[in-house]
Amino acid sequence: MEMLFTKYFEVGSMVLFGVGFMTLLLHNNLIKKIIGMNIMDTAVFLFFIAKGYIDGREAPIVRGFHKGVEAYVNPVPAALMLTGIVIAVSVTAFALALTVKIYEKYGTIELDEIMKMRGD
Amino acid sequence: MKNTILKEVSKIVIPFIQIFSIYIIFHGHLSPGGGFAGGTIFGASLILYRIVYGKGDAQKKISYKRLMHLMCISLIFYGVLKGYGFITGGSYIDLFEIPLGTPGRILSGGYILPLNIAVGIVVAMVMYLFFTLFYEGEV
Amino acid sequence: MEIFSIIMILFLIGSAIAVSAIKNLLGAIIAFTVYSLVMAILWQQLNAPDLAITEAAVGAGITTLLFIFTLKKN
Amino acid sequence: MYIRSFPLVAILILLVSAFVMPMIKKRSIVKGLSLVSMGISSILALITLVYVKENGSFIYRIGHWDAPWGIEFQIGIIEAMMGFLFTSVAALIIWYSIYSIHKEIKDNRVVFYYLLVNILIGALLGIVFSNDLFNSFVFMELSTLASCGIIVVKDKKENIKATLKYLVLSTLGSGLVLMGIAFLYSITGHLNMTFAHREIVKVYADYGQTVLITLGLFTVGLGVKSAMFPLHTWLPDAHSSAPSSSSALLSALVLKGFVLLLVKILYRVFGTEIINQFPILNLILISF
Repeated sequence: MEMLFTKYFEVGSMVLFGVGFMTLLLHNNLIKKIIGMNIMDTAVFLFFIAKGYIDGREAPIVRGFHKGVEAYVNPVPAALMLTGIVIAVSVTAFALALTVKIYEKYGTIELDEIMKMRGD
Repeated sequence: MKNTILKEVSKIVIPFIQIFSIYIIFHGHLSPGGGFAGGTIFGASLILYRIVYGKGDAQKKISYKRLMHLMCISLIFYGVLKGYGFITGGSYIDLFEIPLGTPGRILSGGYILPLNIAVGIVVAMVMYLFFTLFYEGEV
Repeated sequence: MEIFSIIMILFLIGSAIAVSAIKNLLGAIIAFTVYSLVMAILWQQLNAPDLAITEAAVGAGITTLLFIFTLKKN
Repeated sequence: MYIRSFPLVAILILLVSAFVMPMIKKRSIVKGLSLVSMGISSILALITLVYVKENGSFIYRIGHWDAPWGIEFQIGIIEAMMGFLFTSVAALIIWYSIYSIHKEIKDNRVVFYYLLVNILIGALLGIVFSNDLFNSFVFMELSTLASCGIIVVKDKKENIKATLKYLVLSTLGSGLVLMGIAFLYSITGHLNMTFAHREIVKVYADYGQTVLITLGLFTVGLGVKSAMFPLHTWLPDAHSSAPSSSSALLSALVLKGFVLLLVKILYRVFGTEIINQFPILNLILISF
C-alpha cells in the first residue's frame, strides 16, 4: 500500500493509461478517440522511462570525460521510447487522414452514427 | 497570405530555425538530439514557409517529384548503409568497425552521422508532406 | 524536486481527464497540447533530454497542427 | 557462413526495393520489380530452410553487439519454415494480382499498392525471425499500418469504415502489448526473449500477480490483432471489403504472423512451466 505514495511515477502512468484507454474505447467522436490513443501511448512511455530512472544519477550524456557506469541512468528505455514516439506519430497521422476521408464520404465523425449508416 | 510583417519576419526567422535543426541533427550521435528531432524542426521551418508564402512559391522550391525523390534516395541510402553494417557485424567480418566516438568531436562517430542526416531528410520531407496533404489536399 | 514532479503528474492527470470531459473539440485539442508540454517537462525531470526535445517538437507541435487542420476540414 | 545472414538479406531486399518503386514511372516495371524481389527472398528463405534442417537452429546477431545489448534473430525450424511459406505464398499472390489489380483500384495507386505489399511482407518476416520483444513490437506496428493501407487503397465508402474499425481496435491491441512489454521489462530487465526467459523462471514465484497480468495483456492484445474468437469483430468487414489480392494476403499471412508471435511469447519467454500454472491455454484453445 505504501508503494502508492513512493512510486508516484508508476501510479500516475497507470492512471493515465486507464484514462486514455477509456477515452479510446468509450468516446464516440473520432478525434477524441485519437487523442485517447495518444494519451495511452505516452502513459506507457512514462512507465518505461520511470523504470529506467535511478535517483541521484545524471542523464546519460558524457560531458568532458566518462564517469563510469554508476554515474548515469539507464539509457535503454529512452532509446526505445524514441522509436515509440515515431510510431505513435505515424499512426496518429494515418488515423487523422482516415478521419478526413470519413467526413468526406459520410458527413459526420461520430462513430455511432457512422456505424448505423449502410455503406453503399 | 498577404501580410508584409509576416513575410519580413519569417525571412529572418526561417534561416535560424533551419540552422538550429541542422545543429540538432549533427549532434545526434554524441549528445541529445538526432535525426528525428532535428528533422521535425526542419519540417516545421518548411511548413512556416508554406503558410506565409503560399502554395506557388513553395512549389517552386519543393515540388512533389523532388520531395519524393529526396525521400526515396535517403531511405535507400539508409537501408543499404545500415544493411552493410548489420551484415558485416553479424557475419563476424571485421571490414570496418564503427568507432565509439569521442564527445565534442562531430566527425568521430563513424557512419552514424550520414545515417542521421538521411533520417533528418526523410523526417523533414514526411512532416511537410503530412502538412500539405492535410492543409490543401495536394503537395 | 519531488514535490514539483508530483504537482506535474497531478496536472497531467487533470489535463487528461479534461480531454475526456470537454465537449468542445478545439478545447480538447488544446488540453492535449498542454498534456504534451507537461509530459516534456516531466521527461526532462527524469533525465531523458532527447525525449523531451522530441516530445516538445512532435507532441506539442506537429500533432497539434495536424489535429487542428483535421478539425478545420470538418 | 554467409547463409546465416540470408534471413536479414531477405528482409533488406524487400524493404529497399519497396522504396525504389516510387521513382519508376512505368507500372509494368514496378509490378515486375515487386515479383522479382519477392521471388529472390523466397529463394533465400528456402536455402535457409535447407541449412537449418541440416545444421539445426542458430542465432544471428544484428550489428556489432552480442545478445543482451544488441538485437538478434533466432532461426529454428519453425521460423525458417514460416519464412519460406510467407515469401512463397506472397510471391504467388503478387503474380495473381499483376493481372487483376487494375480492375479494382485506381491507376495512380498501383505503385503505392506494391510498395505497401513489399513493406508488409518485410515486416511480417521481421516478426517471424526476431528474438527481441521491442523489435517485434516495431515490426508489428509497421505491418498493421501497411495492412490498413492495402485495405483502404480501394477508396470505397464501406472500405474506409472497415479500415477505421481495424485501425482503432488494433491500436488498442498494440497499446496493451506495449504495456505487457513494459511489465516484462520491469520484472526481468531484459528485452531479449532468451534472457527474459532465463530471468523470469528464477523470479516468477515472487511476482505471481504481475506475471498473470502480463500474460493477460499479451493474450488480449495479440488476440485482437490475430482475430481470436471473442475479439474478431473487425475481421469480416475488413477482409470482405478489401481488394481480392490484399484479402488473400490479409487472411493468409498477416493473422498467422501475430499468432506465431503469441506462440513465441508464450513458449519462449514464459515457458511451459509458467503457462501450466495459469489457465491461459484453456482460454485460448477453449478446452476445459
